[in-house]
Amino acid sequence: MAHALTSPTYVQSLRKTLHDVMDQDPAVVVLGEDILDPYGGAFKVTRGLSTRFPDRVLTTPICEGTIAGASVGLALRGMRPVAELMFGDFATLATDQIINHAAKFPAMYNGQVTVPLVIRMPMGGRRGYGPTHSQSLERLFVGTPHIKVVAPSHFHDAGAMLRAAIYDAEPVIFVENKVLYPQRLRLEATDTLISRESVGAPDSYPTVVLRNYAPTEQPDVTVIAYGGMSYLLAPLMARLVEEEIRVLACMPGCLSPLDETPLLEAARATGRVVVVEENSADFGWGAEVAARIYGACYAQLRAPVVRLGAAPTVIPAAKALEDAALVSDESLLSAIMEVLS
Amino acid sequence: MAHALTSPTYVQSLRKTLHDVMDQDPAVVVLGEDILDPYGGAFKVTRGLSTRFPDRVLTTPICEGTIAGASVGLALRGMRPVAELMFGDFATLATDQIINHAAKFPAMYNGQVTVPLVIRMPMGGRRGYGPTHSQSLERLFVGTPHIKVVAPSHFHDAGAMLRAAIYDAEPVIFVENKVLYPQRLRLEATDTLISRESVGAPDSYPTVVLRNYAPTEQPDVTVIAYGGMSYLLAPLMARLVEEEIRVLACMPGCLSPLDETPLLEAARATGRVVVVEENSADFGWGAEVAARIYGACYAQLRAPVVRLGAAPTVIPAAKALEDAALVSDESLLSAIMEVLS
Amino acid sequence: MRTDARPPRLDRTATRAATATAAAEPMAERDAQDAQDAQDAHFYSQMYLIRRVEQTLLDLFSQGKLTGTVHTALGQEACAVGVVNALDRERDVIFSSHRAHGHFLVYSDDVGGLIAEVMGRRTGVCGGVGGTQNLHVRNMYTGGIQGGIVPCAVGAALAEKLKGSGAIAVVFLGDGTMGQGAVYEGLNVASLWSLPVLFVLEDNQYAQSTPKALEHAGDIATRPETFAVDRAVVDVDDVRSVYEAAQRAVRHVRERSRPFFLALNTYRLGPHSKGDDTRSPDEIEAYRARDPLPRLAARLGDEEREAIEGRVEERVRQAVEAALAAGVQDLAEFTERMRWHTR
Amino acid sequence: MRTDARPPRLDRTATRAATATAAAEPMAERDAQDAQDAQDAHFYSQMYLIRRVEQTLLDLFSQGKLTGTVHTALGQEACAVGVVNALDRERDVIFSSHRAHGHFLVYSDDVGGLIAEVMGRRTGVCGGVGGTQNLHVRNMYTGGIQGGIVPCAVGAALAEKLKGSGAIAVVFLGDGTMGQGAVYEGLNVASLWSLPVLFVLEDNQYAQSTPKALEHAGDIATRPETFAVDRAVVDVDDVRSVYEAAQRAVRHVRERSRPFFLALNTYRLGPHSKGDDTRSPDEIEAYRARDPLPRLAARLGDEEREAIEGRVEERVRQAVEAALAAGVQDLAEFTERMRWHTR
Ligand SMILES: Cc1ncc(C[n+]2csc(CCOP(=O)(O)OP(=O)(O)O)c2C)c(N)n1
Ligand SMILES: Cc1ncc(C[n+]2csc(CCOP(=O)(O)OP(=O)(O)O)c2C)c(N)n1
Ligand SMILES: [Mg+2]
Ligand SMILES: [Mg+2]
Repeated sequence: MAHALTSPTYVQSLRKTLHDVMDQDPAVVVLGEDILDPYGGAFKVTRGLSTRFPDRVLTTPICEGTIAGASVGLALRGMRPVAELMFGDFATLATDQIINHAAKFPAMYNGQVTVPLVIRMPMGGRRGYGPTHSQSLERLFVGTPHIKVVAPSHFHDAGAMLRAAIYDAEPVIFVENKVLYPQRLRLEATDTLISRESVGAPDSYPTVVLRNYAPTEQPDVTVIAYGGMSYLLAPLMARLVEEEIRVLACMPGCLSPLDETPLLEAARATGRVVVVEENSADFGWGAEVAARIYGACYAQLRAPVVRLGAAPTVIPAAKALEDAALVSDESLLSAIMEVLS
Repeated sequence: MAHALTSPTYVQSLRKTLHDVMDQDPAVVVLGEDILDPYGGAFKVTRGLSTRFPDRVLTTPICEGTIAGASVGLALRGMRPVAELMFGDFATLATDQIINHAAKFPAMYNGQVTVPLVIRMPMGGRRGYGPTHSQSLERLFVGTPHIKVVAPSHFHDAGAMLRAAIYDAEPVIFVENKVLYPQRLRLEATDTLISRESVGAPDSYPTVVLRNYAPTEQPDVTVIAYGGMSYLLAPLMARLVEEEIRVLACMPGCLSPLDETPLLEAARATGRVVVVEENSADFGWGAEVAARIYGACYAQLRAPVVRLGAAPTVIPAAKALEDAALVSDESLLSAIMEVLS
Repeated sequence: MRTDARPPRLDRTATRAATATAAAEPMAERDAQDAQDAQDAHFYSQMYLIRRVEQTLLDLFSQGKLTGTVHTALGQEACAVGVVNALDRERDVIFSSHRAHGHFLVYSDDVGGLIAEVMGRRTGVCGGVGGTQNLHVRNMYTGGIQGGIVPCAVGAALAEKLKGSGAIAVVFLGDGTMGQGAVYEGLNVASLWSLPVLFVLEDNQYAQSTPKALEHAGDIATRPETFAVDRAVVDVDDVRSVYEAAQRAVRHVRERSRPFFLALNTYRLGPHSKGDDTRSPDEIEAYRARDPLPRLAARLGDEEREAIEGRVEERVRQAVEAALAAGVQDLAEFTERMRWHTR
Repeated sequence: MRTDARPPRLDRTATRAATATAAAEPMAERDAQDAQDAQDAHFYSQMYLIRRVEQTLLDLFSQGKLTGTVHTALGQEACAVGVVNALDRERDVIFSSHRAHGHFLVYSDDVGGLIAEVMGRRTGVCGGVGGTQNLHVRNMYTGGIQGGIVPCAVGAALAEKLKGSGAIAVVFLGDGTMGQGAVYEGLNVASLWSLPVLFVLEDNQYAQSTPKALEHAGDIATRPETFAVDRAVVDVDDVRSVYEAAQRAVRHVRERSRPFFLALNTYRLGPHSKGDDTRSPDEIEAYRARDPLPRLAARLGDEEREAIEGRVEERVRQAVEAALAAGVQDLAEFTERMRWHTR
């Protein structure tokens, strides 16, 4: 716990990676709206960069399509662009460049080029920003061949994942959840209440496995989640220690393409699975996860998979309405209880 | 069968609806690229309209974002716009207007407005048009609250569905599959080999159920599909009569929001389900369908659901490569065999 | 922004007294002066209302009584007042974006509905769902995606043209928003199809933290020309000049059924949203000296001005009180309301 | 399109003979004439190659030996030849879209790779995956989304500038594509950031079936000005004038590291793609009379011209033969190749 207090926050971790890679690698270019110092970006991830690397930090006009498209051109020509969309909601304006350009060039040119770009997208609600500044639109990109969609939770080494994304040969959509920015990363193997294990290459997009019980004990329920859901999951798991509900949580760092192995293992360990995401659940990421778990763990499941997400409507601006529309610790707890019953 | 020969083709059926509604309703406006006579649109769906209704048929500059956005404005102000994107692949340029405008206005204004627009999108491959003119991008929109995604097969009354879409209070993404345009609609209750049943309101987006066996017989396998998949499914089902493989096929007219009832019923009837879509299957429409079937028909399933889609890459231009990348009757047959084994 | 500060006018009571003694003054001139005075008073009440509502919103935000975000247009009130008063509010259609409280207030005068909306109350004009960036009342629509409302306005203008309503569509844009391609697609289509769209650029020289020089090459006010859209540029020192230019612009749009582009040079005296201001204090102070609100105030008599201000303060106070007392809508209530949209 | 047809030049052999006797003619002048003649011959061989390759592709399409689609630039060859020859092909970067065979051929001279690609063969430059609309070789990239390549070109120019390579990026656009907002975002950013981007507009007066008058308000060639991008307009009657204008444009871009917009007034003599032509035959015939290809041919001696044509015919014949003989790539082979992209 003492350790956790000295560990960097999510935003600090991301920022440090940007500083480090820009320092080490002249191919890295950072671009986006309002990213120059002293402002340093809407969520301050880019703070300090423009002062140190004025030539390679470009504040752009308001033109998300061109931010993405210029990144494609930079990447095609040997640079490693890291673009920021101020809000992930504006990904809709970059969809053509991402799907019809970044994801297409390498394959349609028969593997002769790479487009190693990163587009960072702050997603998620709980800040009262209303229907067009609170969405989790990663669903637009998951499943698109030849791009990766990556989303660190605050149990992930967010900065290390960003570095991996920057050095990925494929285009990477890098999903940051706004509520995580001020959170301290929790990378210790054990905390007072929760133990953490990282599965998969640490210099890539590992899956984080969390347990609120001793290694000798058997878990009761598996929760599969990603990104900002760690914000709800961690306190809930701590709280459930008292209730003696043993939760095995599994959070992949890479949403798509999805390495299902650790998820299936976690599902098999309990036979009771909740899949939760911030977005509304219909046709969401969790549909694929649920379908794969059902397909592979058919015999071992002891209850239907419970899928949880936001109410299928807009994310309202009013705080109480927003809270009611989004997944809460209460609705997550209910889902856990449902799958346990 | 004789009947089928006189029934209209898919494109004729759509075109007739446009003519009829424009004739009957001065609120209907048609807009899109290259839609004026004598050209009449890239796939000729709009042919004849501009001659009859010159004021309400607008050929647009090449600006898909504005085609969609102007439709939103038209719809907000009491018109019923029917927009055409020349290729559904260009939906990426209209994503912002669809997701952040059309789908948001009614709800974010607390239900005080409606945006009754239709955006028609010719999707699908098999024409050798290559990676950026052959996709099935409806995945971008399924699951988005407050819009409908609708896709007639050639066993649907395509024109009636278009009329329903035009008079829907919600924005409708209307997915047409290019290979279906020249196909004759097959709306008869029985054909030589296949019987057809329409489930749900006929003036809406019914689910079509096809059987290649007599009503007294029990089906062996359920195939769930939509839109252009009918192009493969129909001949395959006819062919399987000989093999005595009894296929119960279920094709919803509305992909999202999804009325699962008829799908679950069909799944329960056999316990063996193939879900097939033209797009690559990961995180596709079929993931949601599979997850729901697993969740609801858990006890009745006799084999894992088999999901089938395109190879997870671009759709190549070369015909043989394209054929290999897309679902074929052979791969569909293999999937059926797999679920039967 | 014009730098020529005209000599302050005499206070209105004094002027009145002076003209009252001038028996030779022709009737028409006196009527005109009266009308001008009445207009000043009316505009001042609107500008002061916007100013006080927005200051109050910022206060409420600091006090934690309002969450999320709020973008105010302190210093830009004359844009809203000058343009919206030039419209036919019975039929014209307005689109605006994140900084739209002023446009909303002049259009609807619904102080309570606005404050409650920004505070997330059920009594807000959108029941708290839309919030500050997503307002709707009658023919007015705002949305938080920069540039996204431009094609919507083009479509709305087409609808009005097809219906033969005689209405025009107005779309308010910021200088930063001129970075979006949608604006140019919209200018082209509006001009090509001869649609009655009035583009109003509120050029406050900044997009969030970014000065115009880092947003644009060339002069943004000239951009409409190449799309064959006529234009005018006005320095927003005096609401009167904005109003007069807007009247001419509206007439152009309505009578010719052609787009027009009205560029307003203005300045935002407050922060972009909630205190995130990186501009130089000197620069801000220099512009504060040219704030159109006190300039207009100086044309009113003290008594009249104080009466207006008192009424406005009271309206704002009551609106806040009512909003604080109002509840928040239930999610179930909201989703139930949305259900009729679905068949 | 310029209408002044200059008097046909004497055939080249005759000219040579005449000048050889003129002993007083200064050396430099004769050298210049020789260089000009050599250039004519070179350009003719390229233009004729494009023409014949594209006619052949249309033939193959009619014969069913080629499926999908194919967009030819019959009549527009001088644009490709004039512009691409003005580039530094070692380092400059080219983006183009659906009508790019000509740009590709002048850039790469890879007739076999192009024909095989359009025919979907494994020996195609993209192994048959990309096809006619999606070509790539060295520093050249084409894509079928109208307007989508503009921001890519802007980013590529930024990359070259940051690398200090001295390269420029060229992006070919059609008149119809000027409807896309991405073009204006790109003009703004390229100008704002002083990037070496040469925008080349091939204004053939139509977008698919739609005449320019239904695509655009105002004069599209003036649009760059408002983004502080310099420009030039050239009528494409003679490849020489295109080449010279392109040389000036390239120099401007490279030396100043500034964008430039070169508008080429041209005409497409063939269909948009596969025979879908709704333009008036009279109009087409009128433009056929001004086809730059025969105009250039007329400057060559018959013998030289025939020699060039013979060589081109032979190259095309061999390329088609090779493509017909080549197999189609396996999907497994392709997906295997893509695997290294994934870690
Ligand atoms: C598409 C999009 N991109 C970015 C933003 C974030 N954003 C909100 S306001 C703003 C600045 C807008 O500047 P301007 O158009 O000049 O209007 P002003 O704020 O000055 O009134 C930005 C970047 C947004 N809301 N939408
Ligand atoms: C985004 C997008 N919209 C529409 C199309 C379909 N399309 C292909 S070429 C073309 C016309 C392009 O016209 P222009 O830019 O003038 O080029 P030209 O064909 O005349 O060479 C259209 C509409 C496309 N490929 N991409
Ligand atoms: Mg501004
Ligand atoms: Mg053209």
